[in-house]
Amino acid sequence: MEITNTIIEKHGLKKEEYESIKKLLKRNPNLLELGIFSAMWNEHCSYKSSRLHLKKLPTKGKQVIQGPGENAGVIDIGDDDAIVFKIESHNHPSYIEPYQGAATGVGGILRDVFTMGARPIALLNSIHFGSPNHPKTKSLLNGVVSGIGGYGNCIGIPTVAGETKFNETYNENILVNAMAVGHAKKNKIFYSKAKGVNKSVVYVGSKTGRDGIHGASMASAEFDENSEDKKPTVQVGDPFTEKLLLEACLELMKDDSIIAIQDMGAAGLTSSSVEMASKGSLGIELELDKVPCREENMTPYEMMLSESQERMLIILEDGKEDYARQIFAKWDLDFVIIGRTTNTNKLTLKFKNKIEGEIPLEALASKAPIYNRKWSKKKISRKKLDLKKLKKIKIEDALIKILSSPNHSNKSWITNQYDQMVMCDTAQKSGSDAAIIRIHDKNKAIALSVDSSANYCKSHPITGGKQIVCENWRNLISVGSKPLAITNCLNFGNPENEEIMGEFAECLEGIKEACEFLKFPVVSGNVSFYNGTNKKNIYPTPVIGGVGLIQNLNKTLSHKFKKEKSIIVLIGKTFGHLEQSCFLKENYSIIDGNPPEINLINEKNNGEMVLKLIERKLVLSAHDISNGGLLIALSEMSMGSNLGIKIEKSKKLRDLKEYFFGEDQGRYVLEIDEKNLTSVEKFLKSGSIYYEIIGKTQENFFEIENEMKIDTNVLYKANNQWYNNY
Amino acid sequence: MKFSVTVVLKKDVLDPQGKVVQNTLNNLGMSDLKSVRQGKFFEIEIDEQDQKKAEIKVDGMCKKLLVNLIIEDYKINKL
Amino acid sequence: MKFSVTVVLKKDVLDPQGKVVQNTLNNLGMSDLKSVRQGKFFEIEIDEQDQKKAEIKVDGMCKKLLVNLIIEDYKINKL
Amino acid sequence: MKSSVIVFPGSNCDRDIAKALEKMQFKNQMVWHKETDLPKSDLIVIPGGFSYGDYLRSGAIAGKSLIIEEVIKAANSGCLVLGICNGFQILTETGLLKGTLLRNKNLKFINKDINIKVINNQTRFTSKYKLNQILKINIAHNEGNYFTNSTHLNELKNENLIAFKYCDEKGNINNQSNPNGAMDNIAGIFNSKKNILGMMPHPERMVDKFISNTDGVNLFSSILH
Ligand SMILES: Nc1ncnc2c1ncn2[C@@H]1O[C@H](COP(=O)(O)OP(=O)(O)O)[C@@H](O)[C@H]1O
Ligand SMILES: [Mg+2]
Repeated sequence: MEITNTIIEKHGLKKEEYESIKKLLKRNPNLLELGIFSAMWNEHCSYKSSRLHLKKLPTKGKQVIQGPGENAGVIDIGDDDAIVFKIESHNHPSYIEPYQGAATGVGGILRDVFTMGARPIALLNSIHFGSPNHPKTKSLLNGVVSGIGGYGNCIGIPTVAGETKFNETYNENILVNAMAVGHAKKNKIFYSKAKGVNKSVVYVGSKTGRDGIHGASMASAEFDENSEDKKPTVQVGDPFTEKLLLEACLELMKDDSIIAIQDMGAAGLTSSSVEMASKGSLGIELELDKVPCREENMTPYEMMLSESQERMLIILEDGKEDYARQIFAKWDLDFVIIGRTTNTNKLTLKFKNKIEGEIPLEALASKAPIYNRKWSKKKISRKKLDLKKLKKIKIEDALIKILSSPNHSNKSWITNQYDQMVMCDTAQKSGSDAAIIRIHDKNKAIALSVDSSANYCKSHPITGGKQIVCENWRNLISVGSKPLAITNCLNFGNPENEEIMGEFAECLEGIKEACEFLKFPVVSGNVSFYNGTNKKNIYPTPVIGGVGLIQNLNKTLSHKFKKEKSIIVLIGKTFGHLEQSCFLKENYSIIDGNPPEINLINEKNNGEMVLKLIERKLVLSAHDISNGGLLIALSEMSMGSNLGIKIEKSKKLRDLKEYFFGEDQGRYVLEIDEKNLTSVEKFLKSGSIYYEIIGKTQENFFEIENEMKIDTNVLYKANNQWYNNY
Repeated sequence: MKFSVTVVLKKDVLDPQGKVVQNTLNNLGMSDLKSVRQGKFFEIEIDEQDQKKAEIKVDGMCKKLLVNLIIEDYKINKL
Repeated sequence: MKFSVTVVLKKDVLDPQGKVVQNTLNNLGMSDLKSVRQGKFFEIEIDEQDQKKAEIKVDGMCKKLLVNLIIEDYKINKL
Repeated sequence: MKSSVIVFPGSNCDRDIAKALEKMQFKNQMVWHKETDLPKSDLIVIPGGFSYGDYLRSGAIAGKSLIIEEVIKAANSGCLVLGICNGFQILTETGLLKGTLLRNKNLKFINKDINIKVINNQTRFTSKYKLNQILKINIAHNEGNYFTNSTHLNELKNENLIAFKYCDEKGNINNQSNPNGAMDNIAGIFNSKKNILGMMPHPERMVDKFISNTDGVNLFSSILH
């Protein structure tokens, strides 16, 4: 078959890229080879637009066992325990078929974690939808939520935290990011680097079908009117088979039969075989006749590019084949030796005793294109918004308005569809600052949270980038954990557009600064570009997934008020920053100005102090202040109990709305038992921490002196209606 | 007027349910079995005497709700 | 030989799925709808040339696995 | 006391129940579904999860497995059998318990802590509870909507074979306190000899104060005594 321009274009390759392929091969590729190049060289697999920027992220630390570059990141949590985690996007498939797209997103990220020898112990997700009024939003929301639940519930891993946001910018391009967290023994981590020549390359798991062919290229292109045509590539998830694959892999991993293991994710058999061999500086030869196929007459092209789910590639030690085969037979899974490692540094594909394709591995991996794309700095407006002319609004009304808005409403309509308790180690579920998952059979735990702030990142990418890292850090601190490391999923528009590339570069700069300062390294992540339709790009939406460590389960906290008459302390300074706030957005539909500034020094000092107080058991409940400001944080501490607060209005309050709804960063609210107040104040003063005592908890009423007094039930009701009426 | 709607997964789409059912039947000793695909079935009764119009209505229901056109095919039959 | 099997809940068994589907369709404005019942559909291919024998085999599959006779009725059709 | 937990492909609460049993001092073994004999046990537990993906009907395929024949034999000879969630569904598929579990009335998976009331505490599974005691227990299922025919429903009532009913915090048994549409708010039932209990709520999730509460403990201690 002649390779025409149309074929090249259909494979998502640029003319220049095709020219380099010919140079690297020193000949024209055949169709199979072209397909393989297209899979390996697309944005999703090659990171060609992002690689130069990602390199700048801090990835080291004494807690880091494995940083970016493997299936998932690995960190040390003491004893012989390690935590393996990563986040990944499944945006385009979820827009096309929300249930299956979201489900296979969860399945994919789970495989990344258990390939490394970890038993998955928690799932998280960050999902972004268009405006609730957009005709597609409701069914997308329903589909995505049941898809996430459908997969996680069936395989039996608790879905414990996440975030759900609505914003017009996602009308035509929703975001579905899934994060998986696993637990492994430190000395039993499995990697994807092949070692040794003439070792068996084994295919395990489900059979290969025609599904998802070119899924990775789809993830690397914008949507247009013709995206509907791409529908046949939809993959169906099979969580039952994944459960079997998980158990079989973990069983085989008890012994040391495995040299290297790699899941077949994006670009399936192609990327898994290429990655394993190229990391090991070896070659690999596959006999495609042996690939277990679901359909008749599948071609080598289809086999190499299929993205059928629930499959793995394993390189086995000599003589372990029968032992391994028995394990997979026990779990009713396919197990076939489909090839061998070689010393040729080539990917060699045989079919019916003929070599159908042969490509030097470096052409697919190290010599894949890298682009230093043009980017432009964001123009930041220096003008302050004039808020004086805004129509007056009562504090109480503004509060209720925010609490009952889609973005702030209680998410239990969603989280009740997820099994949060299976595995019996969930000490704190979603709905709190961070989920807490106990390390099985131990008294220690990890805290988990995912965060993003698209509006902040759009208006000021550097600050936005810093802010999401800091917010994640605060969430982990608030439950009493020491933040250890993060994973990140970078959802952006078209990188060929200078402005978008600028948003990417600057957000990353912000993430980098914050991570460096807080010693909060990045150990894994994923980049999703081309989120947009017909030149309308989404707001930059990096998502941070963080992990913290809790040494002693006795010392964790929730954010709910615990008793009446305790003292409420506000940590951190309130300047009253209202630009880009929920207050302006929900009450005046103003989304404008700059986000609040991040002061990393305060952030660090305040956080470390709060953690110290929690560890000394001086705090009854703690909550970080984020979107919506102080009053929202206080309501969240109150809702669901009959405990409210009485805030004493201090004379210092210039402007109530700025004080109560300003989104200044680095702040926390602490509930302190009266008897501990002196020691708490002593600590705060010794650390030069700015704080204010703002009031006391009380029964039944949520009150600001001389301003508002409402029943705590009113807050609860306002917060719990939206989803149920949607 | 009564109709039946049968909904099946498109040909190349993975059918995890059918696969498990097939394996189980094989294990139960039904060796002649070649393949099983599982789908959905609806029995729909509507208040419309004109068969053409009724069919159009049922078709609308399929497209709007009953069938996921991205992965499924369907057939309508008058009962 | 290919057969279809349709499985529906017995008349006196509550059909939560059918009910929800019906409500949803009504809410979507399909007012003529009188009733919806949801069931399952199987497409079964077996290696047996004799239709009688084949049907007996398929019937066996239904009784042994595919159908819960306590709450479901079924029908076999040759395709 | 000796217990056996049956593990099917797709079971996912097997480890949780094993842990709870061990905590309560049972001598527990895991039994793989392909095994053909069952170790001698006083209690057999069929755990929650999605056996075979629940792809046909929940519990249907597990109900046809080899080991189930042994479970039926043991049950008929008086051994205690506890089916939780998917285990309950499997027991109805085998006929050891009558009735069936349909889709939740809202057609959604439901995971939350709900309240149930102890309806019969004169059994080997519930003797440590007080009659009408209200427990807070976690549920997690797609198909928990118990359904049975009217003859059997009468039998359940007349012979006091209902173990638990869904209720609210105050003990009211009504539509509002029914999470999944189950007939008569039924959350768990016994067979007529009361040596088999099937229930949708997960008592094994309620044995550890760090994780939830300890309302499930008395179920296991009832069995022990
Ligand atoms: N934003 C990021 N930050 C840090 N590391 C990243 C980022 N994006 C991707 N990586 C790393 O690059 C490697 C390749 O990622 P990816 O192609 O998504 O993995 P997979 O093949 O498992 O899907 C992974 O080790 C991943 O952790
Ligand atoms: Mg991977």
